[in-house]
Amino acid sequence: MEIYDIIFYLFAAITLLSAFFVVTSRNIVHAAFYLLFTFFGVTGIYVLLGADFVAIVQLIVYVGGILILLIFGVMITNKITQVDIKTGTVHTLPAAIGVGLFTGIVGAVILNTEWRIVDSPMPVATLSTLGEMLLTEYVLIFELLGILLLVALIGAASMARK
Amino acid sequence: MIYEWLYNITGSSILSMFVVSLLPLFVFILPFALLAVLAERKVSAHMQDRLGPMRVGYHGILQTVADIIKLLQKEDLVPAATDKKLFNFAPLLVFAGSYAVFAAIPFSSIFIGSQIQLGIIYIVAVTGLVVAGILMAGWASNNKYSLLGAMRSAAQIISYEIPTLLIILTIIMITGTLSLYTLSELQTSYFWNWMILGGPATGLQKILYIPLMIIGCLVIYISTLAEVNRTPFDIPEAESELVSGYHTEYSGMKFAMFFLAEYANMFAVSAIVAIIFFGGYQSPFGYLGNAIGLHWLVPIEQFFWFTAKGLFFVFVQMWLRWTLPRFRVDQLMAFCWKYLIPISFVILLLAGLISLI
Amino acid sequence: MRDYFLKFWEGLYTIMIGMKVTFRHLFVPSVTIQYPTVKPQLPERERNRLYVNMDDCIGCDQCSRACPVSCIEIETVKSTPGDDLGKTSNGKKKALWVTKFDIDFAKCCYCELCVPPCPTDCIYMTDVYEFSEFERDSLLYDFATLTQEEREIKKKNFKEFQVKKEAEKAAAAKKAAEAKAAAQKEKPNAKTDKPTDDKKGTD
Amino acid sequence: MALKTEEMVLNMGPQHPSTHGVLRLELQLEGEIIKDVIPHIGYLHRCFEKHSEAMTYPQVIPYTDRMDYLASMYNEFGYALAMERLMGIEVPERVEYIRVIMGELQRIASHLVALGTYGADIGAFTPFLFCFRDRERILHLFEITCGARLLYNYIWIGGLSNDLHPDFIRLTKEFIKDFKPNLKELNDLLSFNAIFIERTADVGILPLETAINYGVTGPNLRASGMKWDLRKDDPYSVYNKFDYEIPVGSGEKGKIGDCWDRYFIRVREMEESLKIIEQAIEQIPDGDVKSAIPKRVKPPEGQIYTRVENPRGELGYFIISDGSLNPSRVKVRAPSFVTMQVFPELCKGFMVADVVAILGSIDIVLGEIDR
Repeated sequence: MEIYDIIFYLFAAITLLSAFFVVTSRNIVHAAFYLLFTFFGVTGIYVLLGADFVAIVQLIVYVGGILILLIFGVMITNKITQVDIKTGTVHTLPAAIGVGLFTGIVGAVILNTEWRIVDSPMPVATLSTLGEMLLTEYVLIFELLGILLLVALIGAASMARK
Repeated sequence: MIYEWLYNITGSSILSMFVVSLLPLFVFILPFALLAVLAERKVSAHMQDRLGPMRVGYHGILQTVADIIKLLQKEDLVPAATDKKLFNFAPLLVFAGSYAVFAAIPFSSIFIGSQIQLGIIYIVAVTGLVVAGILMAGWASNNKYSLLGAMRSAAQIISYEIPTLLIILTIIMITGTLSLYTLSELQTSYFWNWMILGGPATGLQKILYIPLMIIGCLVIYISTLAEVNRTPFDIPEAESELVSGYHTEYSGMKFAMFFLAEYANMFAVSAIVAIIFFGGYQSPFGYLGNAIGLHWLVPIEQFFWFTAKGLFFVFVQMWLRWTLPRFRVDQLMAFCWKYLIPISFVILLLAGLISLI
Repeated sequence: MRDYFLKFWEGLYTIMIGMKVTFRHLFVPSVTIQYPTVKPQLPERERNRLYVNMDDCIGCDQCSRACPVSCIEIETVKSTPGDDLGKTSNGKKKALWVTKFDIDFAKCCYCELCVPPCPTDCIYMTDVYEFSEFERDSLLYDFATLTQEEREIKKKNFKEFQVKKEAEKAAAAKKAAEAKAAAQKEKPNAKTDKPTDDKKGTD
Repeated sequence: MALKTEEMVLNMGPQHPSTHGVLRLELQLEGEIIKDVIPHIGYLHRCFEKHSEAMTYPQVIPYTDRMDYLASMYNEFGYALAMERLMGIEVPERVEYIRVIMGELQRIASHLVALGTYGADIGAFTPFLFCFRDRERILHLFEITCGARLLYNYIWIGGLSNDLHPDFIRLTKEFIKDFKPNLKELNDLLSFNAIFIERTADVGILPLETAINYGVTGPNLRASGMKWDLRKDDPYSVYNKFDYEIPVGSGEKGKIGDCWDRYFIRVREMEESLKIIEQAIEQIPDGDVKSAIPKRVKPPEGQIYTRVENPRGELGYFIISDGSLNPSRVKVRAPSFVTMQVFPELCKGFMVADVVAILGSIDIVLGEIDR
């Protein structure tokens, strides 16, 4: 067992456990904070997979941006922490069947696929390749996304001004 | 660097990684915090015609040690109406966030926690953890002042990240690297190679860069100042309005954690400014070790220069703190959005144009 | 646009000026002193803890009456003819034994109103300012020089003297009454002597 | 698109670092915007007025000290003046000069506290200590003269408790010499700092009409643009013998009557006070300061209202005498109390941080509000 394995399992455990708590936690602020650890665990896994840029973007966008916004929203809204999240009617049976089926299918696919294991070295820096690809092969998509974001920004600004 | 060296000695990757990860804490953060707290009090005292702490040790040198012993002895007080889980966890998160920054800071050419390629962006990213910790602390305290402080703090840190990132982007564009180590190596030898004086560029380009870099340096210094909640941007803990913001309810060792994090952050942002604009660990006038042939002396010299630069910027932070009044929360935001962001955009644009020359 | 840059420049400029001021003060010698080890030189008119020079006190109660917070409590006993109380330094003859002279410094407001009325200048303010106590009772200072027994004795003496005097008085009155009665036997008078048993000075 | 928001009630004080004492403010907020402020006062109530009825006239003086504890000299001044008018006492000229010197020194000391704590409220801590350093010199002058630093009991009915200390004139001259550059330094450090101006200009504007309607007096009224100073308009003591000006708010950095005007009017008043002191020191005659002190203060039956220009505004004493040794009624018109009324008006529409700035700028002393 290498140290990387230990760290990988550690991150995986953090991700799974905190995700579990996000779902089960009754207190919505707690759930939001558990989400932080889920994101964090995912970041760790990205790092271990050699996707350092994606990991950092995950950290900046999800932890630094989206999550903070989420917590902000939750906190500012008064009396949200005591909301009873459980709905009135409980559909345990259909849910169990649905989840069971889904798990079965996914499990079967995972087990029955012939995974190709390629022994490639871990990429040292993904950034320059990523940058080059964004500005050559995927430049159209990149530009379109940029315009989309700009439109969203302008929309938000004009809404906030009203 | 250090990691490889330790790995060669011990032969155990786990052990050496463990040691490397704890190294900045014991080699740097704790001694620095001890010194900086004392320095803060002494600097403020002398600026105000006072003497500051004078009792413990010669001229109060051991005052911080005494303070820490006091904080350790204090009862760990958790107010009844708090959200205990989050209340206890928040200081850890804040400290973890500011500690993680040190992983990527090159103290000298051989003393780098991790030679991560995305150094600068990584530092910006992990500060996000600090924001989450502050929000957690503010919310868990169940105190309106704490909550207001936490909100202000989060809003402030997020807004001021934009000009910081834009200036960093400019530097990335010019130098083509995200690694702090490479950035430091680029500005080698003499002070005219520092980024503030145009970096390693030559000719007309260099001359054109200089004004941009000076303004950029100013912008990034101001916005990092805001990110660590120092005066004139200390509205999250503004003691005359919000008592002390998000850590109002904390006492004892948990309060010390916030305090440690604050001082660690102070140094971290100063270090970023030093690395980006002032050559990082590079000496301004060549190395004594190279001159007299003792090459092992160079890393030590580098460490000295790096801490000296960092501490100078920390001193400027203190100096500003004891000189200026604080902004109001809306003015703070207006300052960021109306001044810093447009200016940094213009710098980004101009730097891009100049780099085409 | 011009205003925009002007404002920015003004901000930077005034900040620089402020920084210059604080930087200069880094090298200005400190104005504070290290209090318990270095003590300030107090002026001679300093108004702090009261002191009563009991040798001069004549027990006139002037200071107590001048006090706006009633922190001075004085109790006196008249001297008997045999007692020699001596004289005050400005030549006044003392006539009262001061059996109680309490000043409650927890109440005292250090206004110095008690000092000017004193006819013998025996109460005055000193420059002692460090007399904090852990218990409030310890701030009650008793300046009377007599010991507890002496006080009892003085009180007893006065009482005895009073009784004796009264007896003498009564005897004299009786004599006078008898003489009167003898003089006006034919006309019996309803006049009776009022018993004079109010104990002055002991309340 | 107006979002529906809930109002938040924030309790500020009585234990809050910048309510200048034990004032409790109930802030009704919409976000950080103030909808309304309800000041709750009375935490420092000591029954001064009722208490005075059980005191003899001279015994009231130490109690007046404790009203506005930052301007004790002026409180005594006003009381002594009222009693002298009631009893028809003519005080020696020297006494009047000393009273004016002391009063103006006290004005400077009081303004220094106001400005220093104002800086601290805004977040600049260094000016606070610089101001206190200079105030300390004034307190030392008081201490050598009467023995106390804060609660003097110096100005008595008909005279003074002590004559000036032999060193007083010399030390005062030295103080004035040292204080002028310090005042300039304060201006450099705080008054003209861009951030400070940003925080205070156009904040908490007090229109002249509102000020008059609420009965605001003193620097706060003058900052709103009215040249009203009892030293000139209803002269008492020997104030008419000096040459000085009454500074008026000009709206230099924002609108007339904003926080910056109220702040800066105090800086300028200190300069004027220095002028008065300089002149008074030159002109001071010799004489006995105790000659007119009555042995027994027993005013004739009657009543009097006397007002003086305290550092905070019009300080009035209304005294009813029934001919006995104790006053039948002492009523004080406390400037801070009156100013406090206008405070909620000033705050509406500003932010939480501005409450601190506005409260500091009207310079109230809770000891005087509650009495």
